[in-house]
Formats: sequence, structure tokens, C-alpha cells
Amino acid sequence: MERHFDQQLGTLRKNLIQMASMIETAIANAVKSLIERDSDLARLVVQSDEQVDALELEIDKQCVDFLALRQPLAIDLRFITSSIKITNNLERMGDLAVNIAERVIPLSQEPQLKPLIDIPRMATITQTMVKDSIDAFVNRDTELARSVYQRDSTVDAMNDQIFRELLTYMMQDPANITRAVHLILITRHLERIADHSTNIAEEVVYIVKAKVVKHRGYNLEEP
Amino acid sequence: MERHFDQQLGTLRKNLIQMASMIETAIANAVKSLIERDSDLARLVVQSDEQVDALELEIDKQCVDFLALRQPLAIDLRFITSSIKITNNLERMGDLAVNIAERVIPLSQEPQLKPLIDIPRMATITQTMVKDSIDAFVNRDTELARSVYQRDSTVDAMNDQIFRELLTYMMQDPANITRAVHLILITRHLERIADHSTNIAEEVVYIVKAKVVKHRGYNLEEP
Amino acid sequence: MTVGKRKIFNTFFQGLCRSMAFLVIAILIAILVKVVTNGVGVINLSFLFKAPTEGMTEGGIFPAIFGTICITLLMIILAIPVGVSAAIYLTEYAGKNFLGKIIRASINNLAGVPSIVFGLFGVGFFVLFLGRGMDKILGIPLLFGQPAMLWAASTLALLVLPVIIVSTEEALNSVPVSLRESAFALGATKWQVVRNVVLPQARSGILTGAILSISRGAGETAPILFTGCAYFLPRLPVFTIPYVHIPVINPLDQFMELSYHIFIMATQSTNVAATRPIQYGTTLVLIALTFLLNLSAIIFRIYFRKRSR
Amino acid sequence: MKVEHGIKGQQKTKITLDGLSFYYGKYKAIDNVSMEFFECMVTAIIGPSGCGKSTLIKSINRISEITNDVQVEGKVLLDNKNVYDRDVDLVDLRRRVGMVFQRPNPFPKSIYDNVAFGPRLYGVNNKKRLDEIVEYSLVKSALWNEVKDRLNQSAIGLSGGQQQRLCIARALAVDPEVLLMDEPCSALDPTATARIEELIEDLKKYYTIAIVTHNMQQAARISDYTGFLLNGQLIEYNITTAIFTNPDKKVTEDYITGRFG
Amino acid sequence: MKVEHGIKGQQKTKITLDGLSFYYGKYKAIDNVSMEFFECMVTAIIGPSGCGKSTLIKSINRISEITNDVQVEGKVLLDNKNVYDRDVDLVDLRRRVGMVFQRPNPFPKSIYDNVAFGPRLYGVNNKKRLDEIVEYSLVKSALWNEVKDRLNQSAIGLSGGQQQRLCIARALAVDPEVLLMDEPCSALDPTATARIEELIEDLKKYYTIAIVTHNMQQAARISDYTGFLLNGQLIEYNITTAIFTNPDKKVTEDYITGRFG
Amino acid sequence: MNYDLQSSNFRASNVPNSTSPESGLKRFGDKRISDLLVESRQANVNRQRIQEFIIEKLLFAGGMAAILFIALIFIFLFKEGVKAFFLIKPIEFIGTHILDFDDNRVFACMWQPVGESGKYSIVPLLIGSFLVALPATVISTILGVGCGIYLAEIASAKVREIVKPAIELLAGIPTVVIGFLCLTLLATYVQNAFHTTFRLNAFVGALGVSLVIIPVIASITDDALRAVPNELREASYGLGATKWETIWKVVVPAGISGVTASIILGMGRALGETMIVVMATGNAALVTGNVFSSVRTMTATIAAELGAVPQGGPQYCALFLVGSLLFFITFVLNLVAELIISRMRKKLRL
Ligand SMILES: Nc1ncnc2c1ncn2[C@@H]1O[C@H](COP(=O)(O)OP(=O)(O)OP(=O)(O)O)[C@@H](O)[C@H]1O
Ligand SMILES: Nc1ncnc2c1ncn2[C@@H]1O[C@H](COP(=O)(O)OP(=O)(O)OP(=O)(O)O)[C@@H](O)[C@H]1O
Ligand SMILES: [Mg+2]
Ligand SMILES: [Mg+2]
Ligand SMILES: O=P([O-])([O-])[O-]
Repeated sequence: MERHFDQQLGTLRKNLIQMASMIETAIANAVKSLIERDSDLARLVVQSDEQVDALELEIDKQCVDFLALRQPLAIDLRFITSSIKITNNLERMGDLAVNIAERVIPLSQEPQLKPLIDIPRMATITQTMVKDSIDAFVNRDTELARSVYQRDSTVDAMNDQIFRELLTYMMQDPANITRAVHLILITRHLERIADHSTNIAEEVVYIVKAKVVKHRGYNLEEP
Repeated sequence: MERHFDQQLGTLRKNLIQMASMIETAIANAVKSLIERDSDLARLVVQSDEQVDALELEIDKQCVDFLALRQPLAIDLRFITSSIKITNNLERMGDLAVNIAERVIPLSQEPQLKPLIDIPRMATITQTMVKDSIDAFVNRDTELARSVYQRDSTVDAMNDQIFRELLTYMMQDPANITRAVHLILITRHLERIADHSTNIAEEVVYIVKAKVVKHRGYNLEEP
Repeated sequence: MTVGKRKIFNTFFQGLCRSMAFLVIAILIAILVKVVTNGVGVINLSFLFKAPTEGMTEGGIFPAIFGTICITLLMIILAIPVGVSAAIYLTEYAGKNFLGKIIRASINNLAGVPSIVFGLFGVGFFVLFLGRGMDKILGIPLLFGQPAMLWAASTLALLVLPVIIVSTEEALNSVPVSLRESAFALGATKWQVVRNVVLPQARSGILTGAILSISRGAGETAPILFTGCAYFLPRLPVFTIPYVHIPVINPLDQFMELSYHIFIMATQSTNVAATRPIQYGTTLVLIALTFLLNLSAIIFRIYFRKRSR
Repeated sequence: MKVEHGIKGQQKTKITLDGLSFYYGKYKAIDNVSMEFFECMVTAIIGPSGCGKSTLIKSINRISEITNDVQVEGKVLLDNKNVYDRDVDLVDLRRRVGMVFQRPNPFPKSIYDNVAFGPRLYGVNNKKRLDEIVEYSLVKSALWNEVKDRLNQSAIGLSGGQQQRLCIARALAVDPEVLLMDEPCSALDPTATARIEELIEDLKKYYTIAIVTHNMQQAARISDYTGFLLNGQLIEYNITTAIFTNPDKKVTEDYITGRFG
Repeated sequence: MKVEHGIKGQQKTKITLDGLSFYYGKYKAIDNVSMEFFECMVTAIIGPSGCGKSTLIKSINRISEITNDVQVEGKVLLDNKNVYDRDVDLVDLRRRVGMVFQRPNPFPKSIYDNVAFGPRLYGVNNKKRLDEIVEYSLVKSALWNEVKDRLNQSAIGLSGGQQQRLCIARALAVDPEVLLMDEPCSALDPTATARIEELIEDLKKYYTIAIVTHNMQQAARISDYTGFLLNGQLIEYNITTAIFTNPDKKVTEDYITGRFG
Repeated sequence: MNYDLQSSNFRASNVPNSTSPESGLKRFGDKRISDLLVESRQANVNRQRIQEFIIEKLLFAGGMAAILFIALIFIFLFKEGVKAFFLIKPIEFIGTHILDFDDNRVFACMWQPVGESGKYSIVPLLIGSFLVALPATVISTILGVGCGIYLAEIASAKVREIVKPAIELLAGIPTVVIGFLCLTLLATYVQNAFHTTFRLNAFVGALGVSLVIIPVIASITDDALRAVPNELREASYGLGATKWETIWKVVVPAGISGVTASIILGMGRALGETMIVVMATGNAALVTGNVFSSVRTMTATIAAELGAVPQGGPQYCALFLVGSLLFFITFVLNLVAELIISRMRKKLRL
């Protein structure tokens, strides 16, 4: 017989996974709208944020209620406190997806600055990071989580590279400036999304192993 | 006789206040280094982040321990869960201060783009928001908290305005581009800092009134 | 006080208590040994089943044994139903108000009133007041108005009544309130609660109490001294129903009784010294009888205590 | 005290206390309490020792009257019928409102006889019927698997937690509509307590449950509604999560955060 | 079982159990337990009912020997001296290792006499001395203010929580070094429990405290170290926060998250 | 993973899930249990009510009968006793003026109810009773309390299993047997040991009576001490007390009321004991303080004289007065003992 305690935890988990999948979709759609210059899709992303926000509040409330009513300990407690942080991160990721989408809308009105090559690559990496961090959470897979935060530096590097490249574009032609700045901000948003995935991955390690890897550099080996 | 429960809560509170004041200083210094083009001060800000990170981990641990050991309820529970979120916000604010400082270092090497007027103004508003959100937290002052998130839109507006202004600078002279982009990012960081203050203010309302004001728009009146 | 001194004290006083307990046991054994060794010689079938002869210096003690058994049975019949139902009424039905308290206290204390006082009451009330009164009403001289088994048994019944009530009440009260409440909560009526929950639980307590009180009654002498015991009665207190020839115990007859027999033989017999063996023999029979009752009560209690665990 | 539901009117009221006061002699143990117990919900009553929790729930099936010299004012409506009306059949009332007590108190009989006790009181003697009822009750109280092979053994041999489940089975055997529980876990160890708590959460599908506890965590875990009683007065009554995360009254907050007294 | 301290070696070991086994007749209630109790720390022993918690702490002051037919293997070192050595004086051992029990058990004497009982045993009869000791002990057990005006009244008139504090005062009056507490709050209501817990946290400044509880939350709240006992074996022993947020062993985790058994 | 963005149908309600009773599961056989029960009860509810009524009345009758008889004892005894005051001058219950051998009028306390001018002084009887009861109480207090302590505190469970019933068996020996043994054996031993003038004397009686009340005291003391919660013992050991210190300073004081009560009850029994004193004390109504002289107790007086008195005469009434007095004394003693015990119960919160 499943305990009511576990049932309730299960519901919370399901909600978290749902929220995560909504975020994943939002990010995917934002990136897609950028690449395909699809302002309608971008608008959809912006709209969908309301649901994410509502879900965040719901999950937060569930966490607090669970703490109040069930007094979880050990792994359950870590799961709850991490959930609070994870929703926070997810919500920020959702906002960032919205921010991207918001920049896509003016961008898609204007001619394409240049064929996008690096940005989609960066977007793909970021997306897999998001997906993997969520999978790691769902499956309590610390290996996968570790791989997520090891990829973060790649994203950072690409962000720098794209930044410099776009600077060059701007210098070449002032007409590019607005669009380039938008793109710079978009890459920055992608970079932030990767950061938040990293945070989630760190929380996964914390939930499962009770080890804090945040702020520790990512060179921690299995003990 | 003070209860050990309250003593422990008191310690947690003290740590939170200390962390907040460190963040306040970091932001102030970052802004000062920008205005005074003081790369040494900027470097100091970057270095100080390590302490903030350590304190964040410490507070997080205290919160989890408190949940595990003391099973807080009602206002105490809200305080703890909010603390987890507040440290998260504070830590991000610290990072953003570092981001600002990091951009100040190259900027201060180059000649000044233009006399900074709007950015210091925006910085001042942001700083008061930070300060007020922390004061609101310390004094459980929901009125002050409310005033914080009411100021957020001002900051957003200034951010937009500065963004546009800097775009013009860039178009005028490609030589300005790098510095202008740095400044754009700095204002964006300031805007994010204001957002995080807003989050803290929202948490204060939650702690004291058990009312969730996040994602609800800031037009909530006293019931 | 030094620790050493404290330890010596410890050993000494524990030893003292132990030796006191063993002294008491030793006395008991001594009594038993004395009675058995002096009495066992005269015990044989004819002693047990013959009437006394030769001015009670010879023969058996059968009438006394018979009388003792009869009066005990009669006492049981009179005392137990009344005692148990009174106890049930008092604990389960009567309120715990002031009057109830007074009644309870009186009954409790009556259990400690000397048996001779009951004897006094037996003579005064049963024989003289009730018996004579009935005789007067019926117009028969000396049918009820003289010492008789009925009056002796009534007196004994009265003597053990408080004992039975008290021990029954104790047994009933030891049934936890929560069990009663549970039964009520299932919708049981008062009698259903008593019948199905309280009595089964209290049964062993009630039974042991009853046996102990019977043994107390069986060994008592004082109350029957003047209410029905005969010094010497060569016949049994039996009355044969005419025509059908079925013998029944005659409760209006006098009777011989073991303890009274001992008392008489030891103090008022014509030749005290010569009848010593008979006295010891009778004593042995009496002790055997009461011990049997006591022992059964003790075994009963141990058995039930073990089972209820 | 009316509770505001999120979705108003979804719950059906099973029991209503209406201005209930209860006196032991001159002592007022319950002071003008009005509240509702909802169908198929667990309602917990919390409060410090001696605040009148037991008295409150015992006044619902009128078990509190077993003590003499008590006096009741106000009404207790069970399905809108005042249980203190003259024409109420106590036997039937107590069949409909079952009760479980603080310490496990099985009768010193066999497990089977314990459960069959209630039905037999009502004159059910058909062996097959009884068997069915016993199995049904034991299954519901999550004890069947543990005892099905030794139904004829004495109930005293069971562990504390099993005994308490047996007491629950015994109460279920008369098919009540309401279950009153007076600190049912306070004599049990944590493992047995957890079992009973699980059971209560299962049982609420079928029964309206009122539980007294002075373990706040327990109230928090298992109940849907919680009432806070103090000195015989109902200070606050609300949805459990509200009581434990955001109570209305200062004194409730003080009590649940341990700053009381 | 050695515990890794946050700051290694800072704690001084007060009591060491070294391969302790304890038998009731043939039944092994404690099975080869090795652990340390640190000076001026609260060590909690948790575990399911019957796992041997009481036996474990009672074997420290050898109160467990009051029962007949018990047998001990291994050592219990108090300040590096085995209390099971032949030359150990039981009277002195029990003075140094005070004990507080599950139900408050004041002697049916006056409050004063309760506290003075211990010192008097040791021959202290000087009234002024006794007064001082009584006041000192009552102050330490946070009871002085409540009882200072009625020291000569019977201790039985105190509330449960006060009685338990009186028992603590009584134990303190012989100036012990160690305090053993066997579920000291299990008979108390939450308010009184909170008081005692506060007191324990105060007392640990002066005494080494070992407390048995089967309330995990309580262990979590008041102890510095926690040991988890199961079937007489010490499964895990560590700093309390570690046990409750991140236990090493699966079975410990199962127990404290309620997934056990 | 492919999630549908639109399908977020979480509940935003904070209200517990509401269901109505799953009555489907309540069905049982062909009907619900409750229907079955209600039906079944309907069938015999009237019979049950009648049964209930009759049984209550029967029990009530039993209770009343018991109470009636008990009331009768009070009333009858005192009624007959009070009559004595009308037949005999009250002062005579203390003593009368008689002429001594030198023909001096002296005030003497004598019990000589037979004859022309019966003398009805109760004083020698009271003295006799107490001369037996007091030494008996002292002896049996020492031995009884010692036995009680041994049983409750010192003896191991196994020894106790044997010793306790043995002591109870002693209580089960009929008093006439003890009287008989005192008369035949003990009296001789005592005379040989103390060289007393009277072979049968108060001391012999006291020893005999002791045998009866030692078990009473031992048993009640044992019960009282065992009622002392084990926690108190543990607490005492925990403070470093030795076993004897624990017994003497903790257990006995905690159970002191029970012990006291047992002594008082024992004394009551001693005063009321009849057969032993009749047989062992010599039955001479002397005014004396010497335990080795023959005495006549109140009980013995009734036992010896009641057989041969005419109903309603002064001696008859005087005997009832003595009986009433005896009744009164033991009643008061019992009452005191009971009060003490109930106070102890309260004290130990039993
Ligand atoms: N039979 C009774 N007679 C007189 N007063 C009583 C009786 N039962 C309870 N009381 C008093 O009524 C008040 C409420 O008692 P109740 O048993 O309902 O409290 P409670 O909240 O259940 O306490 P606890 O948590 O200790 O069980 C208490 O002050 C108690 O002293
Ligand atoms: N005097 C005794 N004689 C025989 N066995 C005993 C005795 N005391 C305890 N035991 C057994 O030893 C084991 C451990 O008992 P102990 O009292 O130490 O458990 P515990 O952990 O304190 O349990 P609880 O939480 O119920 O107090 C139990 O199985 C118990 O049955
Ligand atoms: Mg209660
Ligand atoms: Mg224990
Ligand atoms: O607010 P952030 O998304 O930059 O963490």
C-alpha cells in the first residue's frame, strides 16, 4: 500500500515535472521562433508564461503545506527544499524564454542580420542541458546531473564568442546595431538558462547525495 | 527566558541580515566603481563574492537543519521557506554586482563614453530598493515592502530609456559600441537587481501576512 | 554515614525481615505438624462416618462434619445471590452520590465487625425476635423460636455478606472504565455491558472472593454458638418427607458443627484430657476442610492471573 | 464557527454543534461551541490538556453522560436531527456514531468475538453473517492479513498497534457513519502510530471522522479540518493547511508555534 | 562507532561503551554496542519500541541490574574507568550518573524533601547546606520561581511537567556528572514537553546528557548527537543534523522518514 | 519527452478533496450491515427493554436486601443496647460501691451479672480486651510489617509465590483451632517460660491473637508496598540509595498509610477476636495491668454468657450494650483505616 505521504510527494513531483516540461516547451518554442522568425510562436511563448507562474505558486504552496503537515526528514526534506529552489529556477527559465520571445518579435520584423549558426548551436546545447537537468531530477540521476554542470562552461564560452562576433557585426555596419544588441541579449538569456539548468542539476545532486556542489567549482569527483 | 528555538531563528535572521548588508555594500561598491572608474574597487567587489557564496550555503544549511530539527509552523515556517528564497535572490544580486564590476574593469581602461547621468540615477533607485527590501525584511514592514515593488516599474522604464539612448550612441560612432554594450549590460544587471529586491519584498509580505503577491501584479491594496 | 556502614545496615535489615517471614512460616508448619501428628492417629472411616458415643468420649464425628457441610451450603445459598447482586447494583446502577458513599462505607466497615457481634445479633434478632415472633403469630410454641440451622446459617450469611459485597465490588471496579465505555459506544445497554463485558472480566475475582468468604464462614464459631449449634445431637438434622421417604435437611433442627465440637470438647467436655486425640482428630478434619477451600481460592487466583495476562 | 470553503457548498455537513455547552456539575467544560463536521472528512480537535477535547467529541454520541451529574446546553445535530432530543434512541445513536479510545482496549476475548461483539448486541447470531461482518471489518481496518489465521486467539496477545486497529474494526462492525477517536495513537509507538494514521486517511473515504489529538503534527498530517479548543471555547476552526500555515488568531499561532503559555 | 566531528577532537569523551552486550536471561537486548558520549553534549538514542534503548542507558549506571538474571559483556567506561569493574562502588556510580525516568516519579514527600533526599543519603544534614543545595538544584531545573513559596507542600500536587522538573532537580541535587533520561517527556503534554526540552538544552552546559526518546522530532530538536538503535544494535551514530538530514544507512533513512517496517 | 503546453490542468484549489461516502462498498451481502443490525434490533427491542427492566429491579432488590440487613444490625444492636440504660443505672457500667472484706464501702469495677444485684462494670472487660489486643498488635505489627516488607520488597518472585499463600493459609486456620492449641500447648510453654501464676492469661491470648492478625497486617502491608510505583524505587536507586534505604526511606513512607491502616485493622481484629480469647485467657474479669494475669474480654463475655440469659433482662441488655460498644470501637477503627487508605490512594494517584 502506498503511503499517503508518498502519494502527496508523488503529486508534488508530478507537478514539478509538468512545470519543467512546460518550461522545456517554452524554451524550445522561443528558440524555434528565433530561428524560424515566427513571431506568432513567440507570442504563444509569452502568453504561456502565465500558466507557468500559476504552477509555480501552486508548487510553492504544496511545498510549504507539505513541510507544515508532514514534517519530512532526510531525503524527503531535501526534496522539498530543493523543489522550492527548482521551481524558482524553472520560473526564471520561463521568464528568460519569454524575454527571448519578446526580442524575437521585433527581430522577425527586420531582415535577418546574418545566417544564424552559433546561436542555434548554443540554443541546442542549452536545451539539452535543460532537458538533461530535468531528466536527472526525474530519475534521480546524479551522473546526468554532473554532465549538465560540466557543459555549462561550453555555453559560457560560446556566449563570449558570439558576443565578440556580434560586436564585429555592429562595428561593420551601424544598421546592424539594434538587431545585434537584441541577439547579444538573447545569447545572454540562453546563457542564463544554462546557468539555471546547472542550478537544477546541482539541486539534484543535493537531493540524492546530500552533497552541496554549488559554488564549489564543478570538478568534484565521485568520492 | 528566550527559547532555544527563537535563539536559533535569531541566528538565522542575523546571518540573513549580514548577507544582505554584504550584498548592499557590493552593489554600492560596484556602482561607485562604475561612476568613479575605480577598477580596484571593482576587483574588490569581485573578490568579496566568495564570502557571500559561503554565507549563502551556510544559511541554506541552517534553514534545512531548522526544518529538520525544529519543525517550524505558521509564521516560523514561512520565515524559513522565504529565507531559502531570499538567500537565493541575495546571492543572485551579489553575482550581478560582480557582473557589473567585471564590466567596470575593462570600461575604466577606456575613456568615458559620455557623462553618466541616467545610469547613476537608476543605480541610486535600485540601491534604495535593495536597502528598503532588506529593511522591510528586518522590520517585517509590509508597507515598505509594498513601496519597493511599486518602484520596480520605474527602474524598468529607465532601463528601456537608457537602452535606447545607448543604441543612439552606438549608431553615432562605432567606436562607442563596445563601451555602450557594456553599459547596456550593466543597466540590465541593475534592472535585475531591482527585480530581485522586488522578490525579497514579496517574500516579506508573504512572511508577515501569508499573502502571495508574486505574479499578481502590484496593485494589491491592503485588504 | 559512611558508605560501609550503610551497606552493613542494608544487609542486616534485609536479613531481619527475611527471618521474620520465615518465623511466621515456621509457626504455621509447627501448627500443622502438631495437629497432624496428634490427630492422624484417630482418623479412620468410623471416626469420619460414625456418631459420637459414650458421652462423646468415643465414636466418630460424622454429625459434626455433616452439620458443617449443611450449614455452609445453606449459608452460600443465602449469601451469595444477595451479596453479588447487591454489589452489582451498587457499582453499576446506583449513582456515586453521597448516599451511595455512606452505604459503601458502612458495608466496608461491617466486614470488620467482630463475629461475636453477629452472634449477638443472630440470637437477638433471628432467634428471639424473628423466630419467637413467628411462633407467636403462628401460635405454635417453639418451632422457629429456638436455635436452628436456619438461624445459624442466616447469621453466618450476614457475616460473610459484607465480605462478598466488598470483594465483588472490588472485582467489578477493577474492570477498566474504558472497556465499559467501549461497550456503551457500540450501543450496548446497561445490562448488556454488565453481562457481556463486566461480569466475564470480574468472574474470577468474584469467585475467589466468594470462596474466601465461604472458608471464613465455615471456620467461624462465635456466630453460631447460640444460634443453632448443639452440644450433642446423636441424630442428623434430617427430616424425612412422609410417604415418599426422601430425607431432606431440616433447617429448623439444631446441628453439630466441627469448630463448635472442638470448642466444647476442649473446654467443657467431661474429661478433657481423655478426649485429646478426638479433639486433635476433629481439628485435623476442620483444618483440612478450610484449607481445601482456601487452597482452591489461591490456586484459582493464580490460574486466572496467569490466564488474564 | 463557519468555515469558508474554497469551493463553497461542496462538502456536506454531517454533524453540527450548535451553541453546545457542557457542564460537569458546575464546571463548564465546553463553552458555547458551534462548529460543523463534514461528511467524509477528517476533523481534528487540538488544544492543550484539559481544554475539553474529549468532552467535546464524547458529547456527540452522548458517552459523556455515563458520568453522572453532567448537563448539556445547545444542540448536536446529526444529519440535522438533534441527538439530545427526547425521542433519540441511544442505542441507535451509538451504532451510528462509533468511537475509538485513547488506549487500545480490546475485550479480553478472541479476536473474532471482539469484532462480533457489536453485531451480536443487535441480535445478529447467524454464523455466516457474523463471519462476513468480521472479515469485512478487519479488512477495512487493515488487520485482516495479520490475524486471519488466528481469529480465535485472544486479542490480548496482539501488539498495541494491532489492538488499536482491532478496536477500530470493532467499531466498524456496527457500520457507523461517524467515527470518533480520542487520541487513538497516544499510547502507541511511532511505527504503530504511522499505521493508524494511514488507516484513518483510508477510512475517511467511508466515514466522517472526528479525532482528538494533542499531537499537532498528527492533526496536521491526517485531518482536513482542524479546530483549536482552549478552555472549552473553540478559538479557531478552519481547513487544516490554513490553521498550520496561516492561522487567523494570534493565540492559535502561538499555540502551534509552541509559544503558548 | 566513532563519530567524525565538525571540529575534530574538540569534544571530550565522557562515557565510552566498548563492545557492550546485555542479556536478560538468554535474550540479548543489547548486541555489541560501541559508542561514545561526549562531555557537555546531549546524545539522543532513538529506535523502535523494544530495540533496547532503555536497557542501553540503564546499563550505564547499572540500574538495569535491579532486575534479576541479567548478564553484561563488554565495558562501559566512565572517565576511562570501567563501571563494571569489581571495585566500582555502585552508590558512588549512581551519584555520578543521575537518572530521570519516563513518568514523573517524585517521592510522595514535600518538594524540599524530594530534592534533599539524595544529599541526606550521603549524610548531609546541616539545614543551611541542604537549603543551599535545594535552592541551587531547583534554580537549575527552572522550577525555583514556581515553587519557592511552597517548598513544604507535597510534590504530588505539582503538575506533570513540574513534577518532571522536580525529578530533574532531585537528580541534580547529588551533583552528578552525567544525566540519563529515559523518555522524560513521553507522559507530558506538548507545553510541558517544550519546557523540559528547553531545560535540557540549558542543562547541557553543565552535564553530559543521554536521552532516550522515541519521538524523533524531539531527538532532532534537543540533541547534538543521535544514535539509532535497532534490535539491540547501534546502526548509526552521528551528529544529529547529519542523522536527520543525511543519514548514512538506508535503514536509518527509512526509519526517520517513516518508511520503516 | 514531449509535453503539451496547454494541458496544465492542475487544481488551484486548497480545499480538501470532497467525496461522498463510497456507499457501494458499504453494501454487504444483500443489504448494508447497518440495515441488518437495525432490523435485527427491531425484532427484539421490546423484549430487550423488558429484560433490562426486570434485571434492574432484581438487582435493586438484592441491593436493598443487603442494605436492609445491614441497617437492621445497626438498629437492632443499638436498640437492645440502649435498653440497658433503662434497666441499669449508667454509673453502674463503670462501677458500683460495694463492701470490701473490711466492710468499707469502696467503689469497685466488677462484672458480675449473675445473682441478686448484678454488677455491670464494663471497665474490667475493656481492660481485658485491650490487655489482649495491645500486646497482640505490637507483636504482630513487628512480625507482620516485617513479613510484608519481605514479601513486597525482598523476596524473589519464586519465593514470594510460596510464602505469600503460606501466610494467607495461616489466616485461613479457624480461630477455634488456634484457641485450642493455645489452650493445650502454648499456655504450658508460656507458663514454663515465664513462670506465670495463671496458666491461661492475657499474654497467651495475645500470642494466639497475633497469629490471626499477622497475616492480616502482612498481607495489607504487602499490598500497600506493592502499590508503590516501581518508578519511585528506580528513582531512589538512581540517587545511590541502597536497597534498605530505598525500602525504609522511600517505599515504606510512600506506603505508610497502608501500613498504618493494616495495623489499625489488625487491632480491630484483635479486639473482636472471640474464640481464642475465650479458650486462652482464663476469663476472669479482673481489673489489672498485668498481661500475665487472667482476663475477660468483651467478646469472651458475650460468648460465655449469652447462651444462658433470659431475653430482655438486664444482663441480656448489658451484653447487647457490650456488643454495641465493641461494634462501635471496631467500626471507628475500620473507618479510620479506610480513610487512611483512601488518602493514600489519592496521594499515590492510584
Ligand atoms: N468526569 C468528570 N468530572 C468532572 N470534571 C471532569 C470530568 N472529566 C473531565 N473533567 C474536566 O473537564 C475538563 C475537560 O476535560 P477533557 O477530558 O475533555 O479534557 P481534554 O481536552 O480531553 O484533556 P486531555 O488532553 O488531558 O485528555 C477538564 O478540566 C477536566 O478536569
Ligand atoms: N526485565 C526484563 N526481562 C526480560 N526482558 C526484558 C526486560 N526488560 C526489557 N526486556 C526486553 O529487552 C528488550 C529491550 O527492552 P528495552 O526496555 O530496553 O526497550 P526500549 O527500546 O526501551 O523500548 P521502549 O521504547 O518500549 O521503552 C525488549 O525486547 C524487552 O522485551
Ligand atoms: Mg482527553
Ligand atoms: Mg524504554
Ligand atoms: O535573475 P537571473 O535570471 O539573472 O538569475
